[in-house]
Amino acid sequence: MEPAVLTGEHYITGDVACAEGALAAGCRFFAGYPITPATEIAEHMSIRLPNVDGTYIQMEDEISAIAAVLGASWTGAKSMTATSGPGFSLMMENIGLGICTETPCVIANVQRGGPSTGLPTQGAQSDMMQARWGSHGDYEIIVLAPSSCQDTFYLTITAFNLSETYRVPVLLMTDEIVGHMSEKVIIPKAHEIKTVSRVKPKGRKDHFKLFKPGAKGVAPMACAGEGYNIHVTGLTHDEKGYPVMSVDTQAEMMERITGKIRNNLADISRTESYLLDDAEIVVVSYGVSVRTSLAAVEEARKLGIKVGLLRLITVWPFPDDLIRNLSEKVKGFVTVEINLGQIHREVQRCVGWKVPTFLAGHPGGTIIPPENVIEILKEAF
Amino acid sequence: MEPAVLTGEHYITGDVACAEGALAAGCRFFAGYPITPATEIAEHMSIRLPNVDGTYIQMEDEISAIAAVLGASWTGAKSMTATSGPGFSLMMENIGLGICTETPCVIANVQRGGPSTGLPTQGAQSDMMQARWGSHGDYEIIVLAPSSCQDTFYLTITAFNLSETYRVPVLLMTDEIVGHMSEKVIIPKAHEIKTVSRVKPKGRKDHFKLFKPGAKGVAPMACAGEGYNIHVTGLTHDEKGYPVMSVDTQAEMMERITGKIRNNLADISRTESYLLDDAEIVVVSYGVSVRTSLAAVEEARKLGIKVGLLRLITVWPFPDDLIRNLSEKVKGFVTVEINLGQIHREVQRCVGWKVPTFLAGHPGGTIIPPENVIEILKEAF
Amino acid sequence: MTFWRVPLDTDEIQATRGMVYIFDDRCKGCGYCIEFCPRQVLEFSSTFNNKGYHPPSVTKPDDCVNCHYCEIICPEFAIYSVENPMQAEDYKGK
Amino acid sequence: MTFWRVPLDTDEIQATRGMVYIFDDRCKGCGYCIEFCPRQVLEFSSTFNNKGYHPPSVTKPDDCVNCHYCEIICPEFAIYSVENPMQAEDYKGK
Amino acid sequence: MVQTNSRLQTKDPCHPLDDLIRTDRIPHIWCSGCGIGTAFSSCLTAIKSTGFDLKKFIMVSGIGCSGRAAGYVKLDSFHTTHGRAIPFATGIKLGNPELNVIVFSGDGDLFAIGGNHFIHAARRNMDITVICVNNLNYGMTGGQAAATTPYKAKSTTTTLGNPEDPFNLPLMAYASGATYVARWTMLHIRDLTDSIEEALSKKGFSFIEVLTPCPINYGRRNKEKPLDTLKLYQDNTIIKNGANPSEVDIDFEKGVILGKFVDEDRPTHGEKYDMIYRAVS
Amino acid sequence: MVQTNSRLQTKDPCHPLDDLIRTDRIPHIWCSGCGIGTAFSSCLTAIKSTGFDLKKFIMVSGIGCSGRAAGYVKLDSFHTTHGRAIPFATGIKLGNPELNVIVFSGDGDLFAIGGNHFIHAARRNMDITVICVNNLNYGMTGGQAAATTPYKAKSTTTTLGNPEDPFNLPLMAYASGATYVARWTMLHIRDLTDSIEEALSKKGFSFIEVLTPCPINYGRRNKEKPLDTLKLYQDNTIIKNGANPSEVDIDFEKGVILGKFVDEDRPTHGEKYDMIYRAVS
Amino acid sequence: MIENKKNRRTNNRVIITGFGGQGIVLAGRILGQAAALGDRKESSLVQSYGPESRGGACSAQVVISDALIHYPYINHPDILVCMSHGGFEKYIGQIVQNGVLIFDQDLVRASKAEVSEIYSIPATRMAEELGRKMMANIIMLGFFTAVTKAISMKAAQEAVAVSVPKGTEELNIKAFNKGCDYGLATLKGREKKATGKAGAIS
Amino acid sequence: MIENKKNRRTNNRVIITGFGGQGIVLAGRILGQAAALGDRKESSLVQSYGPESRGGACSAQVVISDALIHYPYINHPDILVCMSHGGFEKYIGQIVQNGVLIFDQDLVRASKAEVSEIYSIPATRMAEELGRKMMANIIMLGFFTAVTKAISMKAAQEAVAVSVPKGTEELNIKAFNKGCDYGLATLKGREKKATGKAGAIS
Ligand SMILES: Cc1ncc(C[n+]2csc(CCOP(=O)(O)OP(=O)(O)O)c2C)c(N)n1
Ligand SMILES: Cc1ncc(C[n+]2csc(CCOP(=O)(O)OP(=O)(O)O)c2C)c(N)n1
Ligand code: SF4
Ligand code: SF4
Ligand code: SF4
Ligand code: SF4
Ligand code: SF4
Ligand code: SF4
Ligand SMILES: [Mg+2]
Ligand SMILES: [Mg+2]
Repeated sequence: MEPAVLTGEHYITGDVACAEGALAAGCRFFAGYPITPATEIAEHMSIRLPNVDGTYIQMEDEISAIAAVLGASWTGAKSMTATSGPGFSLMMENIGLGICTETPCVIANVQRGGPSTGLPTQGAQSDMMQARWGSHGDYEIIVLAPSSCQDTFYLTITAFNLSETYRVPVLLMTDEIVGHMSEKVIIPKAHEIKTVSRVKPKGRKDHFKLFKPGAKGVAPMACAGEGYNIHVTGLTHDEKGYPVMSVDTQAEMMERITGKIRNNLADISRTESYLLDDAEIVVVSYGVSVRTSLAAVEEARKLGIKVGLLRLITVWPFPDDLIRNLSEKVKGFVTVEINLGQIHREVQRCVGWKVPTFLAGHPGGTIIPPENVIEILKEAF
Repeated sequence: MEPAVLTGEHYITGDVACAEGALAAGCRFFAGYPITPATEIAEHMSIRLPNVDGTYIQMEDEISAIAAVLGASWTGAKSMTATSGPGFSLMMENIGLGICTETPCVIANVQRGGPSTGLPTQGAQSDMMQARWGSHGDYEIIVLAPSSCQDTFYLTITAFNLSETYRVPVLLMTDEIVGHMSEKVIIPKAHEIKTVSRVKPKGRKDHFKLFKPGAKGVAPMACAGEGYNIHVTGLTHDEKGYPVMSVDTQAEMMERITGKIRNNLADISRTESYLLDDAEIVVVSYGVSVRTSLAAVEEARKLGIKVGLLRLITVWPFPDDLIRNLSEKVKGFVTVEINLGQIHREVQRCVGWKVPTFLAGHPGGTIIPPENVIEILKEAF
Repeated sequence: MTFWRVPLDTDEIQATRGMVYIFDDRCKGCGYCIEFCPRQVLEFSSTFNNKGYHPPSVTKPDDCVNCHYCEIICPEFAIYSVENPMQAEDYKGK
Repeated sequence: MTFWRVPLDTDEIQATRGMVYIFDDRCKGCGYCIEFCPRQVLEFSSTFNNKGYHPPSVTKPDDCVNCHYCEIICPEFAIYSVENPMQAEDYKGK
Repeated sequence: MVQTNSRLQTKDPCHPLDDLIRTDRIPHIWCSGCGIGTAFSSCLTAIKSTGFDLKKFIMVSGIGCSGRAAGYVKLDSFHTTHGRAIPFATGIKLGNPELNVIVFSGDGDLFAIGGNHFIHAARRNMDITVICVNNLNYGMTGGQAAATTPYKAKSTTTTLGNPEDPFNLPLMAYASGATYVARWTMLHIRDLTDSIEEALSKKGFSFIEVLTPCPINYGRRNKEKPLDTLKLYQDNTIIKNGANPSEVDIDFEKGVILGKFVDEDRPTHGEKYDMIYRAVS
Repeated sequence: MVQTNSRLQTKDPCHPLDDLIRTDRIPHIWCSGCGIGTAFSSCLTAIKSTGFDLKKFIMVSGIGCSGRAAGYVKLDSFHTTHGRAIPFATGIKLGNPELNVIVFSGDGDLFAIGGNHFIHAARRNMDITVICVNNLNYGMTGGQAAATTPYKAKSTTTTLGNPEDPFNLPLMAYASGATYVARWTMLHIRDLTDSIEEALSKKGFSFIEVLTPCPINYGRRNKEKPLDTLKLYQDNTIIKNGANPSEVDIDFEKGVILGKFVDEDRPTHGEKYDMIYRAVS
Repeated sequence: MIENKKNRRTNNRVIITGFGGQGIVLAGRILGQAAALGDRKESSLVQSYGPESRGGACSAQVVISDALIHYPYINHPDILVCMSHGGFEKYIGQIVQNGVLIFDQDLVRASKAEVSEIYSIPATRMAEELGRKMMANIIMLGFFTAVTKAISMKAAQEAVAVSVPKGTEELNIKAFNKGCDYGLATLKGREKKATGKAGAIS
Repeated sequence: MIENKKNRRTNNRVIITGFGGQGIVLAGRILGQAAALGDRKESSLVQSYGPESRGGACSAQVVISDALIHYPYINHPDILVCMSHGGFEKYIGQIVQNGVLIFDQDLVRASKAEVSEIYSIPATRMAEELGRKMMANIIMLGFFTAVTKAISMKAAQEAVAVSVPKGTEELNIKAFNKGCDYGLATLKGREKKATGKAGAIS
């Protein structure tokens, strides 16, 4: 057995940092299917997992990968998969199953240029709306976006923790740039890493209800083989887990699976701000584009522009109120993201038409140059 | 050979009306996979298509169904598939291929309660955001929503026409209620039905560029077997169709595939209004919820409430300006839809915080009762 | 067609006396137990159950050999047999 | 290992005289043509092509029997042979 | 109401499998005359007969009438998405190798949309038991042709007859690497039960095809009443253990071959993984 | 620069296949020593040899190194999504039955993610020709294990050896219903070309497996230089036409069996559909 | 009550309910089609059913109207047709004040129903007698047509003829007429009774 | 120019470019790692490559800095290392005013380059001589380290040792040292020349 937490300093890619973060979070099962630029996560897991008593399997496609992840999660194993756009699209149906059955797991999407096969070796952030809306039906989901290798390490841990806390698949939306870039990553001592595991049921096994909300609106989770005779279905089901084809049961179930996210926004939503106190203009960004934004904000400050950065660490659920409140105080917003304005729409929605909102974006292939942001800052304000 | 256009009066379900609309529009290829509540479209097509010299095939799953539809479209055949939520999720990757390769085709999603297997025999409208954002990468797409059986017949024709005009997959977002309900459908004479077919290239075959925009920004389309030696790929490609892995080519391609939709909004966007002229409150709705809305508006008018209806026939691209302009004149909006507020978000985005916006929605299983709308109208305004 | 009446594994089953239990409201009246009982112990009843089906009734109680075939062929968990501890004689005169 | 030098279908091929053409800049220097030419007509050249590979060069021009094996094994469409209309004599003295 | 032929009626009559079914969900959704219930019941009997710890049995189903089985078994049970029972089961088995994982699902689920997962799990010799209820069509969605529907048979999507040939499922299983392959009908209940028990007790990927009637959707369109189908099962079948899988395609005119066709021992996925990856400490 | 051994150099030397390749895209992306180019070239020669109208040939590929073929052939050609070449091709064939549809793709594309489409198209006897370049791994993504990777072979995801057994592709094709099944290596070029030509000229679902080296990803990790692999192809193969598909699993130690294994005539999907559905006017 | 009969309303909201497999939706469709195509009114049919192919609760809601129908669901049926006791129990409370209840007398125990106008017929038994249990719905439809006059007899018969499987038209029309006759006889009986009663009172 | 050498800047933006298969990204990673872990600076490496596994254009961009690195891409490299002519042509125009150009003299025809400081080495040829053509990148790295001093020798050697495949450490260090020696010799030669020249001028 190797240590699961490789305490020390490493010079590794974002993909490897993701894998190490997962291991440090307690992940012991990975099912995947190779795809650029996420393959390195799988490759690293294939080497590391058996050495920490975990299991790696390469499945026949992404659909089976996510299905296996859900299955493994129900045995109590913290489980994950990693993919990129085309594979992410294929996973959508079973991500829905994970949501509906309240199955904790982590899915990393190392975004590349799309649509379709697109630009396999070049970065983008254009699956952000898909992350929120890609599966059929209504739901809420948790989406995190790392902007550096170190960040990827920590956010992968956070992803597992949130996933276990809320019994929900958590999406780690990274991208080719962070995934393939190398940086110093400091891995702390194992005991310094806070990990969370799902709440287990107490009390009589025969009276147990697998979907009866407990603390925070989340139901304690019994697993396969523990003697609870659980039943798990993707059909609309009651608290016992039994299918009930009724409008009322649907409403109750939906309240459970969306409420536990919506009602815990303060715990789930993570943002970071930089020079925001006196800012007249807010740059909103997430993931690798935060790096552009930081560079641009620093440069713009030198030019005397009062701009600050709001970094969304949790992109979904979206921090509606935060942005709406900010919009009362500032002159405008610039969203920086590598797409045609996906999160920008959300910023617009929250800002209303109160102050102008701009997008520094392009449809993918590389990072947004800080100059693009500065240009907008100079011209628009 | 039977007639493709069954001129006359029929008492049929929305699903059958969809199939007949497709045949009347010139659809000659259907590949599908059974799923409640869309199966009847396939079943009807399986009987009718061979009799009008078309071809029906039941594939092994929804992924192969959409792939076959794309393939058939490239032979010049107007092609379609039909599915519901779980199958729609599975189709997402190849819908992206259709978008990226600018392949005309129609995909009907007869929506049922989600997420996951959900409520297979009960209606919902909760795949509306998925219709817009369900595949990875940026794109634009055309989405229509019928609210009656007659409407389904006509909108299926419109779907084919828009698809052929803009070389884009068009989504017909119907639902279990309309799909399974029966009503009188009047099918006009064949010559009274306006059908559009893709523009074919002219000029030298060896100089032909498969993706070079022509009128309306849409490239004429050569098909397989016509001697153009076309190459079609889901990779980022230039006007010739050759893969080029560059940020510039990506930008150009994205401009082509999104521009042709964005720049033809007036042609693509279809809405209907009812009692809107003097309305102080606007009910926004689409699909089967329009029926609720009409009933509610009529009832509310009787109560003296000045309310009108804006029906979105084309839901995507969203009529941003229309709603924004309306918001200058009215006191508020109520969106009626069978979901937790998907299109409601878009209304909010366009309205800003100028006037209040409300949702009459629920997470699926049945239609929204008109009383729910009236209650909002009474209480909020 | 007497062949019909011989279940596929009659030979293997040791003949004893059986008691048959029938849960009327689980039954969907498929008739498989009736058709395949090797001793023609069962027949359709004339009464309707909750779902409108006619469950079987035991018409030749003494003939049941507790072969369990009705039990294992029933798709509804609606019928089963157990060994009858009573002597055949006990039935006489009923 | 002379076995190596016999292509799998030497027998079937009628021996004539061949002219070999090599597109240097298509070649990726895999050496398959060199290795499998039954007459050892080819060798690696010392020059680099555009992509930094050493394409083959014809070192025994007279020995080519126009068997096309180099042509069909080349993964790069970089070499082919045609029948040589000239007499063998023409090469002499070159 | 419970009837019996005995005066000695036990106070609380209780079906011998009641401890393994969720009685609060009975009657199940299966139609009158549907054979799924019999196949399901046989499977439960087999589970019991193994004598293994019931807590460690897991049933996984996909979507379909057959797929509803998971909702009726009183074991840990999973009703997943259409076609994905096997990869879900794979995750369970890998997540906790102590568990005995049974996939119980329909022909459409396992071989139409789910065909790829089947062949890959067989190739890996994943240690699970797959029971395929083959009713020759998609029952749940109303009787469309499946990958098992006989050539020229009628269905809602092949109203004039199926233009496609069906798979030979045991051959597919064998070709993919399954180490236990058998076929029975729901009428051959004791053979079926024994076979399932054998499969459950055996390591590696086991596959059992069970022919069952779908009187409502397949039978009705192909002029077979439930008892007609059972009669076919009785009269037109031949038990031939060890038959060559390539010779067992389903043709009721020739006679359908039943039996155990493959019973091999090869290391399972888990054994190979452990050997290669966990040997070194 | 073009070299030649002749004084009689033609003015514009032109490779005999230049009319069938998109020369503006050459050199292709395949690595030095990669066998895909040879298999591809063989396929083009076969296409020419049929003498059929070139306008009516369509090549469809999935995603992978092999899948890039569609981008180099100067025919109507489609580079689709990973695993979906066969259903896309099915749509083309059904949309216009006059076309000759060739699927040229990799083992991962056709048998990992795409395995289900393969078996179903074979079952239907869809009239297409499928050429699978089997390089025993996923080349394009950097050399992960595939469903064809030999047991214990090394890859980036099986660094200590593959714990899974590979498919026997000809057996899978046969079991699914393919009417023409053959296997060659890229070294057996003339056999391969003849075989492809035969397959193209034949109705129904034809499958040809071509073993090719992937020196960069498979070879490097398994200590095979390109010429080593070709030597294996030469020394450790046995041509045995008509061999039983169940006996042709790939084991270079025993010797790999090449040849044409299946050549049957069964009505194609199109023929059956037309017969049943279009007979009545 | 009975006076109403001659002056039957032309806008009707009808719920037909029963088990899956009884042909409830088909009955609804024939009814809707007769109204829409035969009687040239507006009509809509929505159905509700569960996952079961057979035996599950199932209902058809048919709105018949002179005006365009926006909302096709029925909160309060004018006419409730019950072919299962479960359906009866579910919907009986929703029927309008002066609504009509029609049921299969062997399948529904409608004793406690507080509805002004009630008709029953042993449709299933009659169908069994015809040797076609699955024609109970058509018998019921004939009965419905006779007693409610919600659709015209001609429209109903035409709709039956085109809606049933080819080859079974005649048998179905026969079944329809059986139900119809039973309905007319029922009406006659009541009229007599009413007249008798009226006579008795006056 | 030469004066700079002793006072080499500690913040460096380095682009290494060549073909896929030459180990460009590995060279970049070793460089970045040496800076980050050995020299305890900040460093980031981003890579760019195409669909080809071999032979395609490929580059590694390494930023070495004392401060946290926000933007990891390089518009204007301080140091450009070229192992292919294509890479040279693509990036040479972007190099900073007083930048450093380093290239493989057999693979790049750098005649026209207008860069103040230029070094070349026949790294590939030297690697071929070592019998390990794929160690050209390590030789280049040794040379780079010697002539630029962008990273410390010790950090570089340590990074090489942990980054190369197990069992090849020694050979790689040898290759590194070869490149290094070549670099030191080059510097010495230039110093001499410069001194000579200076002497000549002064
Ligand atoms: C992705 C997806 N596609 C289609 C369906 C619809 N569907 C549900 S069950 C089923 C077929 C079931 O057939 P089979 O597995 O043979 O089970 P049976 O009902 O015959 O027992 C289908 C197509 C679905 N639920 N999900
Ligand atoms: C849905 C999806 N999953 C994964 C990938 C990544 N991918 C591209 S090619 C490939 C494997 C190709 O292997 P093979 O078909 O054997 O082709 P080869 O490169 O070996 O010729 C993979 C996994 C993808 N493009 N799309
Ligand atoms: S146990 Fe059942 S099948 Fe056997 S004899 Fe008794 S009643 Fe008949
Ligand atoms: S087998 Fe079961 S369901 Fe069928 S009739 Fe007998 S008891 Fe009833
Ligand atoms: S044609 Fe090519 S392989 Fe054949 S002899 Fe000439 S050079 Fe050698
Ligand atoms: S076979 Fe082709 S690529 Fe290989 S060395 Fe010969 S000419 Fe060059
Ligand atoms: S539809 Fe067929 S398979 Fe489904 S429950 Fe009914 S009889 Fe059984
Ligand atoms: S990676 Fe392998 S398969 Fe791909 S081109 Fe290179 S050698 Fe060929
Ligand atoms: Mg089935
Ligand atoms: Mg491969």
